[in-house]
Amino acid sequence: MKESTDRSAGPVLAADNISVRLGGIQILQHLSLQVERGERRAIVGPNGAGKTTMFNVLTGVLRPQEGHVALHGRDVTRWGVSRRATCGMARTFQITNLMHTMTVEENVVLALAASRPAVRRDLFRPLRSSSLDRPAAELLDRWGLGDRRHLPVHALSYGERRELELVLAVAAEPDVLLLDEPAAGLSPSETARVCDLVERLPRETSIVLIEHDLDMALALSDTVTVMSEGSIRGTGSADDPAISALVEEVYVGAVDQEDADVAG
Amino acid sequence: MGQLLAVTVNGLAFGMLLFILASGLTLIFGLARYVNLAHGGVYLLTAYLAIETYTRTGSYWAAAGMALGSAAALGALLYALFVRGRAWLRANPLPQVLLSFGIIYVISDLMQARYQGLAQSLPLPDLIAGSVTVLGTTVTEYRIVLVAAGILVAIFLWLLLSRTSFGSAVRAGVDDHEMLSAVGRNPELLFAAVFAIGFALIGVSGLLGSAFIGASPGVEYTIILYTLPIIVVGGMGSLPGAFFASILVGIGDSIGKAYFPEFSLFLIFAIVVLTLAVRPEGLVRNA
Amino acid sequence: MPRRSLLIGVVLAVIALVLLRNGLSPYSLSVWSLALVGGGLGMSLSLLVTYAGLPSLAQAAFYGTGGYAVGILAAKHGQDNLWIGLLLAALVSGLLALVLGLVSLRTRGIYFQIITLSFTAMIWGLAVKWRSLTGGDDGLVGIYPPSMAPFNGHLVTPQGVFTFSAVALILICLVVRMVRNSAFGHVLVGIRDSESRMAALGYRTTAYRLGAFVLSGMLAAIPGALLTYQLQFVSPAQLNFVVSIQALLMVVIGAGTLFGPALAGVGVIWLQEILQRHTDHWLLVLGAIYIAVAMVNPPALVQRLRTQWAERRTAEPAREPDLEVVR
Amino acid sequence: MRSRTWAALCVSAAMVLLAGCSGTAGGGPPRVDGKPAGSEVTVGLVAPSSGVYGLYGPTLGGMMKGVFGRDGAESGVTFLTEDDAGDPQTALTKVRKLVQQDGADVVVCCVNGAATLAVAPYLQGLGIPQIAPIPGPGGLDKFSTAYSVGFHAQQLTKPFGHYAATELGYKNAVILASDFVQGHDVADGFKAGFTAAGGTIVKELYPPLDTSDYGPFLSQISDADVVFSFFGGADAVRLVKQYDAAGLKDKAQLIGLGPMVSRLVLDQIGDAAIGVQGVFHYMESGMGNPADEAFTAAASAAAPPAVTPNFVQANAWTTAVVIEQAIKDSRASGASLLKSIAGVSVQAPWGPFSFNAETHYPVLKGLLYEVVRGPERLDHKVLGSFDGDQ
Repeated sequence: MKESTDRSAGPVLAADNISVRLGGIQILQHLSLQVERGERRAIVGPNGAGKTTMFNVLTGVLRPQEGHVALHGRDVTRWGVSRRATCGMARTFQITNLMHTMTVEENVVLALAASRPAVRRDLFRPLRSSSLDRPAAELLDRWGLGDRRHLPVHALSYGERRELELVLAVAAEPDVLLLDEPAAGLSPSETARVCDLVERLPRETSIVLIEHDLDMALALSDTVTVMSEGSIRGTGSADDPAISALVEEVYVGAVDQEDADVAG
Repeated sequence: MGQLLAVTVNGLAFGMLLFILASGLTLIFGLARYVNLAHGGVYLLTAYLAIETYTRTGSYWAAAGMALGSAAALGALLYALFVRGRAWLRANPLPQVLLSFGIIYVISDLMQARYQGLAQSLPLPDLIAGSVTVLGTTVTEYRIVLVAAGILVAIFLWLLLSRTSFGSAVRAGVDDHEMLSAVGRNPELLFAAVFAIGFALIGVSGLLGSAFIGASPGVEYTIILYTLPIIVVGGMGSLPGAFFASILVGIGDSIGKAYFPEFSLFLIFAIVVLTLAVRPEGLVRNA
Repeated sequence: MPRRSLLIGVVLAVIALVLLRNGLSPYSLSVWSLALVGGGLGMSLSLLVTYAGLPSLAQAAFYGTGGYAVGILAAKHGQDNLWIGLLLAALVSGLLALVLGLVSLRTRGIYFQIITLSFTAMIWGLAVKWRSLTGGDDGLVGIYPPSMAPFNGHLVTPQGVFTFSAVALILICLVVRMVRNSAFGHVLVGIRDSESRMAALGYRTTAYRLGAFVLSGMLAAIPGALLTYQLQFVSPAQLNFVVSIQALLMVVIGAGTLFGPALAGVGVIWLQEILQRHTDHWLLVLGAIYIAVAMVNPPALVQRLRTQWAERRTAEPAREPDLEVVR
Repeated sequence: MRSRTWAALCVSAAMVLLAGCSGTAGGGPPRVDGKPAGSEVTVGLVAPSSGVYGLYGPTLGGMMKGVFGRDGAESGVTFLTEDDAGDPQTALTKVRKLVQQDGADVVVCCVNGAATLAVAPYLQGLGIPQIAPIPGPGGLDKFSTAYSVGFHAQQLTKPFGHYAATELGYKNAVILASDFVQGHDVADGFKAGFTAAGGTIVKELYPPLDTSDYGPFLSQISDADVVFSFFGGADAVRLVKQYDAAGLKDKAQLIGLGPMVSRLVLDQIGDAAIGVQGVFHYMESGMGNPADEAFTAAASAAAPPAVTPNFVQANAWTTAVVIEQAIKDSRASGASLLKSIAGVSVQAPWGPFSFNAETHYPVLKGLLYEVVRGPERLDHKVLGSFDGDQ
């Protein structure tokens, strides 16, 4: 089962004094961020604000030059992606990233098997007869993909693939789910469907999402962190006027600032 | 001390010959993500042709023209016949290896038919046939020619890539393969030119090598053995990497042979493993 | 590969085996035995290339090491039991695969391929240099037909060698099928399709690829050992990196199907034999075949057929899927 | 659980099949004595006509076909050739084809030492005589059916070591040989003879096969009056040229075993070879005896002029003559072909030829010669001769 981690009251995911320098450019300067249990956090900011880099530090793809990342209070800075996943962290990818030659059901079975070492290391028993067929079918039915079960992934529509991404991420019942621009490249109706899916995630799962689409970000999250030029400018609840002013200043302000230069 | 200097210069000369060979490979890989393992076969072809042209015409220039011309033509032909229009071949290791070895087998068979497996080597002009003593050690003049040739090719490539518009298009292509057409250049022509130049560089090494390593059946595989470490150590598609790696492998091999011949083959591969452990993508990473 | 058609397949194979065994002359039986061993080499590599997505060119190193393991045991230590020989060959090659895998699996794609090719050349160099152990480039003589201990007699008659090689190939095919269908196999294919997603799910992907590399190395040792017993001789030629390229040809002709590489392996060995009989320029024709196979790229062809076939099977026409190539 | 039972079923089926394939014959080499030469005799040659040794197949095949095909040759002899590409596995397959499908009575094989040793146990099992045509590996005496027209290195290099220390008066020698089994055979033989006769070995250098740059080795040659070496083909061309270019010719006399300065490579080495000495059983510039003249006439018809006549052709010619004579003797006396081969005695281009009964190698004399500038091309001049070991 998952590595034993205490479910104490502390923040589920905490990043402390994170600094990242890539190719000589200082991308993140001393960022700190706490996500409580069940909290829905959105990280917004214009292009180049460092959102994706921060996302990669949290998920373990990138190791920061300074600072620490903690999961349930345990320092996981040096842990790789797979080890963090066994400790209750899950993520989706901006560009759909699925096992395209396998069927939808096989993808989900693999996701479920990830948290059951006995199954996934079994060299002799065929996967099909393992005990995971029923839970996989239930999960797919719950998320509306039940009828596409036996289709290979490459036969799914783009929207359906985005949904499968989400299903794979929640298969292991993670404590914290990181969403990488879930609405990227979706039509309004598909975006609505994904929002609805995120809404239906269990309440105790904390969510951190980075998103360009402000409306979607604000709709899905209860607290918002505004980033620009590699640092956090402020954090607050979605409907707090100070935050919306800050958001406007960071997004729109950037435009005025250029006009100012031109005029000046 | 003198002996160490001689061993180093010998190694440097051999390294430079390997660099000229590897530079052709690196150029093609950089742009087209195509590993041309058939370079051993192309070396054999151009070495034999150079020797035959020289024995027929008696002029080194004709031999050079034949070596570079045939190699460039083969490169352009290979691109036109097998690589053009096949996007799936790009950076796809399986078919590339089969294609390369298919070409090697074809060339080996033709060379066996034409030269009956006789070992041949290009006689040196008297000017650079002897040896000269420098700082108390005897070094054959031809080795100095090789070192000079290697440096000349390095400078030529550096100028070509950094100073000419053709060079900028190539570098643009290396970074972003799709962006090429945005630069307004016809990518087909550019690729064909790069293949031709890459193969012509292998032709140069065939010409220079024919007086040093010579041409004999089996050399096409030995050449691959020596250039693999350079590709790995130097990093794929990076010319500076290939240059330093060639020096490292050339001198390493030479010192290995001089002081512990039993393990010389292992010294080269030990260098490979070391670089791998430290920097999996090779010494100078910019491709 | 549904169970029923597999059973029929195996039964047909056994019938064909019995017919060939009695019908053929000793000479063609010996070529068949070499071809069956070639099929085993192809199958062992297909586990890596088709299912784990690792374009390895180190198969000759394990194939040759298997041969040398039984050769040295027989010639230098008089150990001539077949089963112990095969077991030790698999263990030695497995160990070598572990070492090579630990170093080379840090890289991907073309890099990984070049590095595995370099290692094969290094192992070949070791066999040529270490004359006291391997007999150097003249190879090892004095390897007599092995005894089959629990069963009486020795593996010496052409019919016996042919039958054993055929059974060995069938067993290797079944092992590969079992691994492919097992949970471990599915994880491997998952990692081949998308390593970053499988890591995000919690799988230690490099460990799985190392497992596949070691397993494939052990599988390659069996045909390698059988070849040495058939020839009663082993030499560095069995470690030459050209054998790795030949194994890759078998896998690519096998086009990603389950038993394709076994059939392709038998075909390639017979092809070389027939070509040599009819023309002096057999190498030229072989080279042309390598080029043709590279251009046709059977795995992608079969992949496209499968997707079209899958589309016709499903009611709703899905969007045009992007062409997927075995990486 | 069905898969477990299914797997068990499959393994048991395999076991049943396995039981069917264990042969009765015990291990170890069964001893069979061959049969006499009948009215029809088939001679099979297995040699490489592609790959690293690609030069040898056509040369051997051409010469032997010439001997068996000439008018006045022994009747009823069919001659077949197979290409083994220098690979032991292919050589064994080709030998099996020749013996089982074409009914070969004598097999001439092979060029690559590994292939010669690979086919020996198989041919011994069937009692079919095997003749190795060119100088090759030692250890053929272990096989009752294997004989070699080509000497094995130590037969010449050991006595020459003694000859060099005594007759030629060399004191300090450097050994420089390709790092493969035959190279070490050559070196060990010379070292044994030379040290026994009071000479000292200053240094032993073993560059790997296919070394392209001998600089690192040549730069280690110092305070020695003779360098004894063994290289073949492209290695020989590179070594001699780089030895000359490094100006070592006046420092230490370079002496190589035959193939290093043979006609095959002499033309390619060019003037760099002048002054280099060779030790061999045959001098390619003519030995002045009737057999040599007959051979030279036959050879010039069969190969490119620049490399004719050469030792490979001489050995091929002798192999064919040995087989033909053995067939004549066997047909006359009724003894087995194997015994006739063992006891054959003919005139080879280098003098009288016969096998030594225990060692299965030829009885021969060693020649020392020097490369000189001849009238139209480079030639060999005899300096001295000595008795070869048995």
